[in-house]
Amino acid sequence: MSDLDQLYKETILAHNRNPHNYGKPEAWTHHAEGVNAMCGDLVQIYLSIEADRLKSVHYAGESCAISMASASMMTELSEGLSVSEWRLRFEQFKQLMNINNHDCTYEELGQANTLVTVKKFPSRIKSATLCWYAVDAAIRGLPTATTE
Amino acid sequence: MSDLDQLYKETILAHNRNPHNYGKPEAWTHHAEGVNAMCGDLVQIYLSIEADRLKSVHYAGESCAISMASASMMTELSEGLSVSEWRLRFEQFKQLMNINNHDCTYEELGQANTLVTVKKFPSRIKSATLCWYAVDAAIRGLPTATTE
Amino acid sequence: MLEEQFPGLRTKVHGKPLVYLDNAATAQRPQVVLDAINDYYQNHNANIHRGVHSLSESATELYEQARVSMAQLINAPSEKDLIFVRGCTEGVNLVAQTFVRERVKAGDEILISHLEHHSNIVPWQILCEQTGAVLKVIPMNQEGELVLDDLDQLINNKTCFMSVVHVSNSLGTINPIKELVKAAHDKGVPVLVDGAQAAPHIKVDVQDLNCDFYTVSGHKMYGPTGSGVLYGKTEHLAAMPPYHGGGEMISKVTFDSTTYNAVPAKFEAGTPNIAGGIGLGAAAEFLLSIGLDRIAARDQHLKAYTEAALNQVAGLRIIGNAAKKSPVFSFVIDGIHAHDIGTIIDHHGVAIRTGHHCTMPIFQYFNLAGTCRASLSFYNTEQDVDVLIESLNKAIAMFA
Amino acid sequence: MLEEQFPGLRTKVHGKPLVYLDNAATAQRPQVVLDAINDYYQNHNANIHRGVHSLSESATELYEQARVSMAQLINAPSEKDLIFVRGCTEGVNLVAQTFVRERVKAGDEILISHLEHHSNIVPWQILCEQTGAVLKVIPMNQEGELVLDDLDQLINNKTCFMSVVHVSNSLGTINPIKELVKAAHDKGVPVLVDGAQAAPHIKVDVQDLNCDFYTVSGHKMYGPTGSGVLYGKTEHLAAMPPYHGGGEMISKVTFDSTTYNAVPAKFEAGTPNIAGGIGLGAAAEFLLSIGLDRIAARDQHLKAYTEAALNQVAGLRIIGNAAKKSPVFSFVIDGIHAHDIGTIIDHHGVAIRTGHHCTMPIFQYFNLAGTCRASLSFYNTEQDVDVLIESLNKAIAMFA
Ligand SMILES: Cc1ncc(COP(=O)(O)O)c(C=O)c1O
Ligand SMILES: Cc1ncc(COP(=O)(O)O)c(C=O)c1O
Repeated sequence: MSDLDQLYKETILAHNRNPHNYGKPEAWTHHAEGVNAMCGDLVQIYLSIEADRLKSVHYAGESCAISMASASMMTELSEGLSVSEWRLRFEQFKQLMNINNHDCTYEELGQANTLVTVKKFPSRIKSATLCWYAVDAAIRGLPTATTE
Repeated sequence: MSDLDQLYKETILAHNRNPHNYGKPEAWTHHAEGVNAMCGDLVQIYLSIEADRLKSVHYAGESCAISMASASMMTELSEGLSVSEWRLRFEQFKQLMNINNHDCTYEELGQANTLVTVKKFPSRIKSATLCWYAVDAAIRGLPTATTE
Repeated sequence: MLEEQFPGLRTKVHGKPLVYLDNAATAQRPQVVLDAINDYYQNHNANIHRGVHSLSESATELYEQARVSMAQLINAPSEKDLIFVRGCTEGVNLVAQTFVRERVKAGDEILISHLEHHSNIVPWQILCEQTGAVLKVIPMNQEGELVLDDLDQLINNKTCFMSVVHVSNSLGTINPIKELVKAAHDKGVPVLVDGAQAAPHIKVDVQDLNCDFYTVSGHKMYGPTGSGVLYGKTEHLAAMPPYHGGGEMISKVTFDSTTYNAVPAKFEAGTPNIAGGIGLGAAAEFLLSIGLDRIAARDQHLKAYTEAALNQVAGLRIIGNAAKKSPVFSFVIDGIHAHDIGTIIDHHGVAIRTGHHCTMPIFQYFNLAGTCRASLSFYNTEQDVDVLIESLNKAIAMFA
Repeated sequence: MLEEQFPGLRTKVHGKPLVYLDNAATAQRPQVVLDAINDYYQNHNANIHRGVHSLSESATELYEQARVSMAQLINAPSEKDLIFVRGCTEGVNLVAQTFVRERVKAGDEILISHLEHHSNIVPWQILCEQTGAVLKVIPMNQEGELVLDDLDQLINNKTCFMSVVHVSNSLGTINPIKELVKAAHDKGVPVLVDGAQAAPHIKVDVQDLNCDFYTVSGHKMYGPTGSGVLYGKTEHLAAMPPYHGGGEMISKVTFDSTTYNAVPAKFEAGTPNIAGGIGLGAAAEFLLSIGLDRIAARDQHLKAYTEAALNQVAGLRIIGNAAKKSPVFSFVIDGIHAHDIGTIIDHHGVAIRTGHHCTMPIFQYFNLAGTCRASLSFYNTEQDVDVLIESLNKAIAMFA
């Protein structure tokens, strides 16, 4: 498979076509916006946190396929986690996307591990991590996250 | 003679050693300062104008040999001229120093014609013309002249 | 062949020959520009305006000759009306912080247009915050053209200054600058024109436009990065306060008081980008030698060819269809985000830009996060356009 | 041999081999710097921070790698504390118009020294005029050293900011920056250091100096013209208002409000001098590879040799005899104006600078209109000094 085909693997394209937990929910407790100024990715994150647990995680906005797929996968694997469990996943995802770590994957990240191929496209790493940073900002009560 | 020897001809060196009309006079009717910011030449011009005639022309200041010699020659040939006669000399001197005029000289400029060699050193032309611009400024009642 | 003079075009990208369609971001430079830079560093390497030694004299001559060439390119009445700047951004900021800041009062209006690049928006927002002035905007329509119907109200007795773009970097729209300047002048309002995208495409004549200021980025007109000029009318430049303080812009300094130098030195504090200025002069000479008429003709040919080709692509929509436009195409494709298109076609050697192109308000108007933008130069070929189309079709197939 | 790496040194002047002793005005550049510039234009020619395409990515990487190299050169805690500027002049003006302008009130004092270059005087005079602040000056003595006896009064509760030169371009004096910074900080006064002449000669360690800001000109440290950096402490840069408005320094723009980007982008509006920045990185790597210790040792050797040689010339007087100085010699010769000396020795291939070297107040102190200045680099040789001395003697003979 060419690098390009790896980047736009079927899993990713499928999530992009049918994103999970997409759309602004009726109610939420936490919200943040994620902006990737350079390429124009913009992600809205809506969380319902109850008793320190992420009851629901939704996202909206217009983004590239990598960003959409990553957000779709992220919301799936985040739902139901406690905030501290989620933070651990975030750290693992950052490691997964760290250009200096070669091909490490984490069982807990499930399908999101397929995003490891993004590392071959350094300018796209921010597309994959944006939604995670936005959830982190929402949990902290910050209005926006950038991927800087 | 090398270009350099032509620039620092005996006439010029002599004027530099024994400048005529050098020093601040007791009295004057017009004064202006000439500044050549780049090289630090600074010339003070003192005129006594009576009935539209340059009765006396003095200069002071610290300048390079070209500037000193040019001022020394200029004061000599200016004294006694009417303002309009002086302006004519000024025009001639500007022509003499004009890099596009090849080797033209003007009888009326006398010894100052020796300064024609300065044209081979474009960065020094301003040294030669500074005192003339300062006299022009003094006549016009301006406090300073630059060679721009 | 003109394109052979551009060494940057011979690059390979992912093993494919580069198809460079990101000229509105920055152009490639012809060999003559690189030669001018190298010649300065190798044979005339000295500071300028400062030394009596020969090296410094010849460096100064080269630098000042570049000013003359740039004056000729934009038909300025004198090269002394040109200030060397880093680029358009510095040009706009300079005018905002000197000429305009001095004359603006709280409640005054600064008029820009909806087509502006951030560099002709943010400096005015900063100035408004500093002074209490108010930013006003000439609206645009669905074609990406300015709507001048209410110009008479927009330019009113509160209007202090107008700053407008000559050619839009996002949509290619060529604005009717002469008309805008006339309308502003009728009410006594001075005008700055952002010529970043005009200089590489159009014969710019600042005297004919009669604008008060005009600014140009060197790197977009085939010159070096970090170079550019700001043209200003003589009387404005003479009356304006200085911008940066430093060497060269003074004629006398004491701790008590300082006398400023004559224009343009007054605005050129410190050691400038000497190599950049000299290279810019070479770029101006290069453009003059080709002739802006020939470039404009080539532009129109490439524009027609590209427009027709893009319109053949399924699901592709061109944003911006001004009657007068330069060969710049913003477009979106159904179901594929611009960023993905950019990545995919880059793998086929095609360099375009994706995103908001530093003109977020334009895309807020169109309710888009961004577009793909293919911006062409005279050195681009029909074959370049064919490769673009092929690669777009591959992206579409991938997402189908 | 190091000097062989500098193509500019192979120039002939009036048929004579160039003896370049005007390094304090601008340095020659090593081939590696020219190669870095050409490599960018030939193989990575694109705008930075803006495109998804590969060319733009590799250009961005080169540019950001240069920031890392510069951070290493001056031992900044992070490359994000470095803002690319045109040179020291822009660095000083930027700090004056953002950090200081925001905090200064009428009656406050700005403290500089008598040894400053115009670029560290005039920006403060302009700021004083804008705000009603007052300029104060640390005095100097006959040796050209700062007199610190009254520092305790000079830094008082009105003092808002201090800006001092690290190494004097006219006299070579190396100032006790660490001590000055400590004295200022003891009274809560932030400090900017003008490092234009320090970077090419001295191991600069901004963390050890503990200064708040430090600025460097690329062209004086063997880098390209139009390049340089301003270092600032993280917390200052984060809190400061932006400087230029434009592209890249924003994260979101609407006509109603604009959000600024993170540091350093916040201060880097518009397309920067990309080739210049990349070349500057190469210059930093070059200096690091030689080692500043070796350069300092070479400096001291050349300084001793030159000083002894100049002292043999009849009627020559060196101005500035600081205990700690870099190899810069200002001098006058009885009965010959500096300008004449400059012209004459240029005919023997020797390039020095004459005049006030953009430090008029220093020469007002010495009651001189100007001096000759020979400023040496590590690539100069004893033979260069011998040619200087010979040519000076010829000038003296001519005027005898
Ligand atoms: C001590 C000092 N400070 C500041 C400057 C100004 O640097 P630039 O002209 O590169 O802006 C110079 C250069 O002449 C200098 O020598
Ligand atoms: C229309 C327009 N104006 C201004 C600018 C800013 O120019 P620079 O980045 O060279 O300062 C650009 C470049 O992106 C532009 O396209």
